[in-house]
Amino acid sequence: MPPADAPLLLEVKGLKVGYPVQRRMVTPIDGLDLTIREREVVGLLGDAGSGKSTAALAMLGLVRPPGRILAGEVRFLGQDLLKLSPEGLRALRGKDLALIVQNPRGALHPMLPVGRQISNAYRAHGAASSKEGWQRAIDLLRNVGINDPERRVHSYAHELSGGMAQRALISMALSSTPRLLIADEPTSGLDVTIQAQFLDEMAATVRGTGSAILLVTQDLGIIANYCDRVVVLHEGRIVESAATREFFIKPQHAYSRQVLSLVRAPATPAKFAADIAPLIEVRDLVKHFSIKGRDKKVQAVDGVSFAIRPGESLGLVGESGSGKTTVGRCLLRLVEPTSGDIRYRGQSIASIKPAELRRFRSKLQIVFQDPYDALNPRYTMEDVIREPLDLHTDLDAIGKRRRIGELLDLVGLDPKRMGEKPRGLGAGALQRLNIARALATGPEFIVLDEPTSVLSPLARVGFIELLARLKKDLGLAYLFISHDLTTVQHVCDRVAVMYLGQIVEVGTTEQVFKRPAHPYAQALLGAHLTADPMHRRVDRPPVNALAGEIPSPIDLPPGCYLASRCRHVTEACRVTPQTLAMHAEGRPVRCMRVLAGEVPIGGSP
Amino acid sequence: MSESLAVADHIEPAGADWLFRIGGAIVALVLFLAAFGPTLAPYNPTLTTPEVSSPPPALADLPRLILTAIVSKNTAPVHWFGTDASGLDIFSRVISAPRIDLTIALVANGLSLLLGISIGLLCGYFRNLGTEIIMRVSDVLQSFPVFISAMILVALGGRSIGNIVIALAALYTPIYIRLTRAEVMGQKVRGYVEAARAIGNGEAMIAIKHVLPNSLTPALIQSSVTVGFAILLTAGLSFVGAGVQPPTPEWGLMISTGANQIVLGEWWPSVFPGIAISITVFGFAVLGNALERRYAAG
Amino acid sequence: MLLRTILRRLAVGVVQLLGLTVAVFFLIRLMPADPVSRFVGINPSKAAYAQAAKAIGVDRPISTQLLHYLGLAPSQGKGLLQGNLGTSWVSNAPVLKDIATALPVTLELITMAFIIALIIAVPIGMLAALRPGGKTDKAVFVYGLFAGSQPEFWWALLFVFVFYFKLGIAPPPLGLINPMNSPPPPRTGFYTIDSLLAGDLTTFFDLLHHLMLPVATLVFILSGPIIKMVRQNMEQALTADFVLYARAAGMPGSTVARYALRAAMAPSMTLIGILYGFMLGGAVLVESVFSLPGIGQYAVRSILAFDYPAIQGVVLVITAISLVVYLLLDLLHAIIDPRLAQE
Amino acid sequence: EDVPAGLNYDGPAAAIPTSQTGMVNVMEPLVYYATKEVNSEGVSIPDFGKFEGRLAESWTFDKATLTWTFKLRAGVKGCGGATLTADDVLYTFARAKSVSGAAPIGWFLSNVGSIANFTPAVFGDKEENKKAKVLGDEVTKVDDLTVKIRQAEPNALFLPVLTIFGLMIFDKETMEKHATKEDPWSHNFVNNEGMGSFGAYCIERWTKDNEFALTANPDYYRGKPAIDRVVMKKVPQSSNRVVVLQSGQAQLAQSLTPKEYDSLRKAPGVKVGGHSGNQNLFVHMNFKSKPFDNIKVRQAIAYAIPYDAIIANGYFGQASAWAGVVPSTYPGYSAAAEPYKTDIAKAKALLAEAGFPDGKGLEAFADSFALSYVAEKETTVGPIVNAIQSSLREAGFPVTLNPMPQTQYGDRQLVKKDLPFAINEQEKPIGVDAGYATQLFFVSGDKGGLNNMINYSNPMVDDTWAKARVEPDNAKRDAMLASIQKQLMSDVAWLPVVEYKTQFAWSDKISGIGWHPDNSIRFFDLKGK
Ligand SMILES: Nc1ncnc2c1ncn2[C@@H]1O[C@H](COP(=O)(O)OP(=O)(O)OP(=O)(O)O)[C@@H](O)[C@H]1O
Ligand SMILES: Nc1ncnc2c1ncn2[C@@H]1O[C@H](COP(=O)(O)OP(=O)(O)OP(=O)(O)O)[C@@H](O)[C@H]1O
Ligand SMILES: [Mg+2]
Ligand SMILES: [Mg+2]
Repeated sequence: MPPADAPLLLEVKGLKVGYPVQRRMVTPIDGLDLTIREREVVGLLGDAGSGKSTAALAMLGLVRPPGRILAGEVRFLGQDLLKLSPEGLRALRGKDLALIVQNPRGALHPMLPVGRQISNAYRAHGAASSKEGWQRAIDLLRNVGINDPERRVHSYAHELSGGMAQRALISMALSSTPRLLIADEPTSGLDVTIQAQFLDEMAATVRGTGSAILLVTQDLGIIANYCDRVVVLHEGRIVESAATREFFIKPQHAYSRQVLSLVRAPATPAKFAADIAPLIEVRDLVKHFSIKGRDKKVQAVDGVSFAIRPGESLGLVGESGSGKTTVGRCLLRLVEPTSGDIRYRGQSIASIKPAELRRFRSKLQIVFQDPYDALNPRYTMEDVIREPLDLHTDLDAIGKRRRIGELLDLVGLDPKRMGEKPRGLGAGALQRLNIARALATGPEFIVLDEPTSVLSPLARVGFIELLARLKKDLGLAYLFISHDLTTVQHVCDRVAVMYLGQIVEVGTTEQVFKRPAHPYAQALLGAHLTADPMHRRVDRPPVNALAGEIPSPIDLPPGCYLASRCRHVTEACRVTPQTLAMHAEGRPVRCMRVLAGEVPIGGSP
Repeated sequence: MSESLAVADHIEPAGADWLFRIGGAIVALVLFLAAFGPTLAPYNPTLTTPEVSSPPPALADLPRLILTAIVSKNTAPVHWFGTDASGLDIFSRVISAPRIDLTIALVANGLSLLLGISIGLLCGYFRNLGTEIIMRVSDVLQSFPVFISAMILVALGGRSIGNIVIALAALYTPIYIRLTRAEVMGQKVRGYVEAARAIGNGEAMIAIKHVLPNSLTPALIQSSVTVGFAILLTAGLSFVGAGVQPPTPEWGLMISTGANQIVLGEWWPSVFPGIAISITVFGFAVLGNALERRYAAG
Repeated sequence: MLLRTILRRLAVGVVQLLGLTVAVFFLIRLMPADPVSRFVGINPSKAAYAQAAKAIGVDRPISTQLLHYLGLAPSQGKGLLQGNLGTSWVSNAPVLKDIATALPVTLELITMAFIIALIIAVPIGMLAALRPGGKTDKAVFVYGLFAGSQPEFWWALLFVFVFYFKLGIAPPPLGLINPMNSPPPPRTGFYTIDSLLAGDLTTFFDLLHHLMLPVATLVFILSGPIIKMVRQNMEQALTADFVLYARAAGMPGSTVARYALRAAMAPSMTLIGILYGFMLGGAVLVESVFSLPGIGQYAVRSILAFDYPAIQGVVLVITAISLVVYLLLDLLHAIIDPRLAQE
Repeated sequence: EDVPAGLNYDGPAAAIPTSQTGMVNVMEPLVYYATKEVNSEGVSIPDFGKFEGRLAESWTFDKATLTWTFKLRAGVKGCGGATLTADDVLYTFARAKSVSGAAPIGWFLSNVGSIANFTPAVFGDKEENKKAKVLGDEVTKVDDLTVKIRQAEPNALFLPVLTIFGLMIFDKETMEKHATKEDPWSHNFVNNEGMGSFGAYCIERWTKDNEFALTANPDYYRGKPAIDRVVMKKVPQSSNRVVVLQSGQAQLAQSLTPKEYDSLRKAPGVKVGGHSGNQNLFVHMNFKSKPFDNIKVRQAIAYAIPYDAIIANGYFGQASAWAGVVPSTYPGYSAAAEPYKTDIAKAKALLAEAGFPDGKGLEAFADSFALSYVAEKETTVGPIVNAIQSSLREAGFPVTLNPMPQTQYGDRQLVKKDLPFAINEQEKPIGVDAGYATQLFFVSGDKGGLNNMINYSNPMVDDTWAKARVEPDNAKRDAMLASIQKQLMSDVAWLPVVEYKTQFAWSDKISGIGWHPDNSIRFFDLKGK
């Protein structure tokens, strides 16, 4: 952390940015003041849509068209960017002031090789030949940890994974050693493992060059682990600015307090008697997708078994593409499993006939990731809830109406608004509506497929509380799919970790979070950014990190699926298929070395 | 993703869109004429008057003529747009034409919309060999040169309004199939479809109740543009002699009949109907565009 | 990969064309028109009628005719598969030869119109996109909508009335050259090229003079959709993240413009291809007003005369050219936009 | 369009005016009409009563054997360099009888002229048909310059048919040079390249359906033509033809609309003239279509036609009322005593008598009242049909207009003969004789009424014509023809409307325009100034 009297780098005063909408100006940024000192890492926290990106761009004197900067000044190294000539501004941008954005693939030109784009950025600030630029691009890509940069410079944006694209962007941003790097949610949309890798690399690189960072984010974990200071953006202005630790200990603004509430009150998991008959039992579930035009198959789910007791919530975590959603959809037979047995209260779901299956679905429900997408845009709230009632109950019109009112009330929506369409509602409200629909037929079990991932931090807090309440009041059981580990920690009684279609470890939430056994679980949880500013990740060397990216589920390795990325790999691992077996601690783990006690359990904080 | 949907809420409402209003006004006027044009026409649009090839009144005379027309009921009505070589009153024909042009355009469009949407839904929602074949056939149909195909159908099938309607419908159906199918394919992987399935709807039910209403927009937007182009095509067919029968009051036919007199300096028989087409089709294009911008976001 | 795509598209195209041929073949024969009457000439007797029906071969069963046309009945001579499109019943010349003389006229006309329309419309569209919602943008937008929805034949007539009849600047609407002059010696079939090859500048300028109004009409009509499309694509490109980012990275204005242009042009290719294909048959009305002996006119005359082989030939050739143009532009698109090459 | 250019002697295009223009300028007949006069508009008119020798220097007719003997002109040279002999004439008739072309025009004319053995037996593929196609002793060569032609019966049409393009003489030598085994009669040559003939002009260039250029035949037996080179070009759309003529790009234009001729009359440097020779307009009502079988209905229509408006607005005065069913210039024409006049009241009265007061009951015959006309002639006929429609509606007829393509019109009119109601302005009998017209149009179908498109059948007409056809005495023949025409008029077989002038427009730099029954200009007659 830089000294408090370090020279000022950036000073924003009374910034006001507007977008013309219907001949009116909406001003998401209205009177923003902000300072950043040299070498400082400042976190800009704010809810979705609060204007974080707008503010970040404005600090380079840019606005997304058709917006305009209406007032204020942005002093960078003493000169007001907004008064600078276009050429003067251009000379600063990309040289002293660099930017990384939320959607890295969108920021890369889709029709130019990344190498050419990096080279262009480099050559924009100094006379270099095209050949030098190209060479430099290769070096830069190597520096940000991209394997085989000679080949990668020829790739196009769509050929890169999100993580790689983000790295390419940062290599561009760092091509000229900027004084200030503005990173606008650089990791949203990336897996936790990749996110941690990326942030670590970014922090390390910037430390080496002595730049300051403005890190825009909605994620408290990121703030806690990487930032020196936090500024909170709310309703167009900075409402709070504090050193990170103070912020977590004593938030000032109401918004800050609300977002922090989740971190401050960990949930207490329920206890279950071991002999209760399971509500749902899955055995050796396999799902293969065939690929059009090729004879290979995607092995999305590869022998998954688990059980959920009534009233219990099981978390299913794992990197993107590990097959979590597919498991959830198989449970409701929204996709037909390739093989395996799924039992609901002992009755096999796999064998029910279609007509009966439809009725059966009133018992099992699902809530999807994107609440907006999951609602027919033409239906009002009332229509949405009425549909399952029409299908599964004999209520008369009045009865239905009453029930709709009750359900809305139950999920914390105002029944008076039942005539509204989804368009006008926020994501949090929509997700509540989705829950209400799922509850309409009185199910005992709900699959929640990343229900919080698109919610803003504030909405997320409320939604998690709702889930907990419903579970308690209605005795619901959940299969809670997520890669947001903080949320899982709060909602779930037990957690299953998935990797490439297989469950690698199952245990109580406490077990898995405190003492992850499987190397993959260790890495995953090691990458989890706990919102705890006392144990900052930047202050200690990361352990258990995974190398590389998740292999394709089409060409799976013959032995352990993790072999290519695991720190503990042996020759035997590469050839021996792994099985899920009971570990000495009383939970199943899929790793022969862990089972043999060769790899220590835990290893993460 | 969903929070930024707030942007979609800023789409301008119809009333505020000046283009929408212009387009709407033009289309409303044309619809009005389609309903009442022949009734309002001072002369029977298909019967000759004794005056042949008489030019429209000079601009300077207009005020006086308008006054006379209002004051005295007994004098013969003025030929506001002049008469053509047969002595037909051009004004009466121009305002009677929407009934023909619009009927052709609307019926053809309605037919193809109905067919196109049904087939599109079928082919988009249920993908199998049968529907694939339907798509290939529709591909072939769509690669036909439009105007020439229409000519073949009308010239060889006989010049009648019915045949024009069939020709246009045949040409436009594949467009709607394609649009609807693409939209259905996009919609059927949307979450709400899965959700509808999850709460126990049957496939046919989902297709009709959920997917169909949400897949109509592209076809409906297109249809406004298509109605305009159907009018153009009808007129074009008449122009080359493969359209409606004379002396049907139809704009293209009037232009075509008048075209011969242009080198003799008689511009009015073809200029007035031309202006009418020009404005009408523009109106539909504008309306279509406004609708597109209104609904493109959702 | 690319080659495979091309081959697959070509194969599909050939199948489509065959399907089309068969469809058109039956379609026109199912129509209630009677081509023989056109063929008999004056004072036909029943016998003479039968004679004529035999001469053009429509007395045979349809399936036999189809096999003959396709060239699957070797005893009957060459057919489609051997590259013979039959003989026109009206001109008595091979349809392929007729089309070979008519097609260059249309291609010349629409190519010239396309080039000019692009030269005019692309900068205008871009200019409009630079200031979305500005006065220029609104004007250009309305113009684009207007020009794209006009009866071209009527505008052609108006042009003739104004520029020929009233002002006398343009030549009379009588084809490509002064009707009493002879065309340049045919080498390529394209009059402009042939006249230049022959070093005949008088004819060349006469040609340009005659092409003035028809090309202007088409440019007017074409500029509508092109402007609309360029404007829209450019506006989209300019608000794209990568353009914003290029600016944030401090790239010079010229580079930023190149980024936007490249992104805007790629999707425009497809539409230009579709427009070009459409114009092949769609130029017929303009050809008709200016008496240009192009493929459209040939189609009209064949259709009105029930000249079946000619009708089939025209449909086949126009569709084939359209398919090739689509393919070429898709390829170009794929070269510019690597995302497509992947699919 | 209505004016494709071509020379396809054997093809369908032979029916097209410009093809005929090509043929009559490059080919030469055996005999032709003498010139009668030059009319006030500067157009020369043939004398239908007087024949003069062309390729034939003189001829005689033997009544007993019905044999004509033609003495051919010596030293006549064709474009190919060949000299005319009797073999050329034999070749011409043999070719006609072979009916090998697509349109058997030569055979048809010979048949109409009653040349022996030119019977319908030529059609068909049976052995006897094949024999019938070979030229026999009906046309024989006496010596190199003498030919005999025998008729099967006396028929006054013999000389008239010889003047028609379909029996003009080929140059056998040139023709046979282009013959092949599959195509012994050189149809390919004639249809696509040129012509072996002895006419005033030779083909220089010919782009089918577009234009042809002719150069004067220096060896032409009547002397080298005054104009060395003639280019005839198809200019679609009559208004464009006006333009080329006015701009001086062309010196002669034809097939303009009456309105255009009228406007050109005032134009500087342009002359317009013509002759009311054989073109006319009539209403066609099919006897097989109800209610046209009702004579009262036919008469009612006759009284409802706006004759004067048609002459004024349709023809700009260049037409006159027609009181017969045969061109009034033709030998044997007889005018009706009481031609029809516009009289709506009378029309209504007749309609009521027919059982349709105020047109009530006619709705049932909507199809019959679709007034057909040739769509391609819209510009010319449009104003006329519109006037007729309006006037007939006033009288109570539910008339609608029904333009149809030339082809379809021709098919329904002449082949299917099922056109109920039509306006016809294209039936000019090319054979210059009232009897020819009767034979063609009014004799019952089964008695040889080839173009009896209204399905008219009256035993009186059939019988009288059968007698008149072979009547050698001209006076008697004329009397019989007159009685036929009287009958036709009272039956309203055709409803004659007007005879209109065949017009041409030409630059004042040329003169010598002549009218001929085929309405084709003979370029040989033209003189430059
Ligand atoms: N082009 C635009 N036109 C109109 N309004 C816009 C536009 N872009 C953004 N806005 C509005 O400005 C506000 C701020 O947007 P901005 O993208 O800066 O927020 P954010 O905090 O970065 O959101 P997110 O968490 O989604 O990244 C939002 O309410 C948004 O609706
Ligand atoms: N319908 C399908 N057809 C083909 N492959 C599929 C299909 N659905 C899923 N897959 C593949 O199966 C694998 C598992 O997908 P799934 O969506 O279940 O993963 P996930 O763990 O839910 O990922 P995320 O965290 O991104 O939601 C992925 O590789 C995916 O590409
Ligand atoms: Mg943002
Ligand atoms: Mg998922």
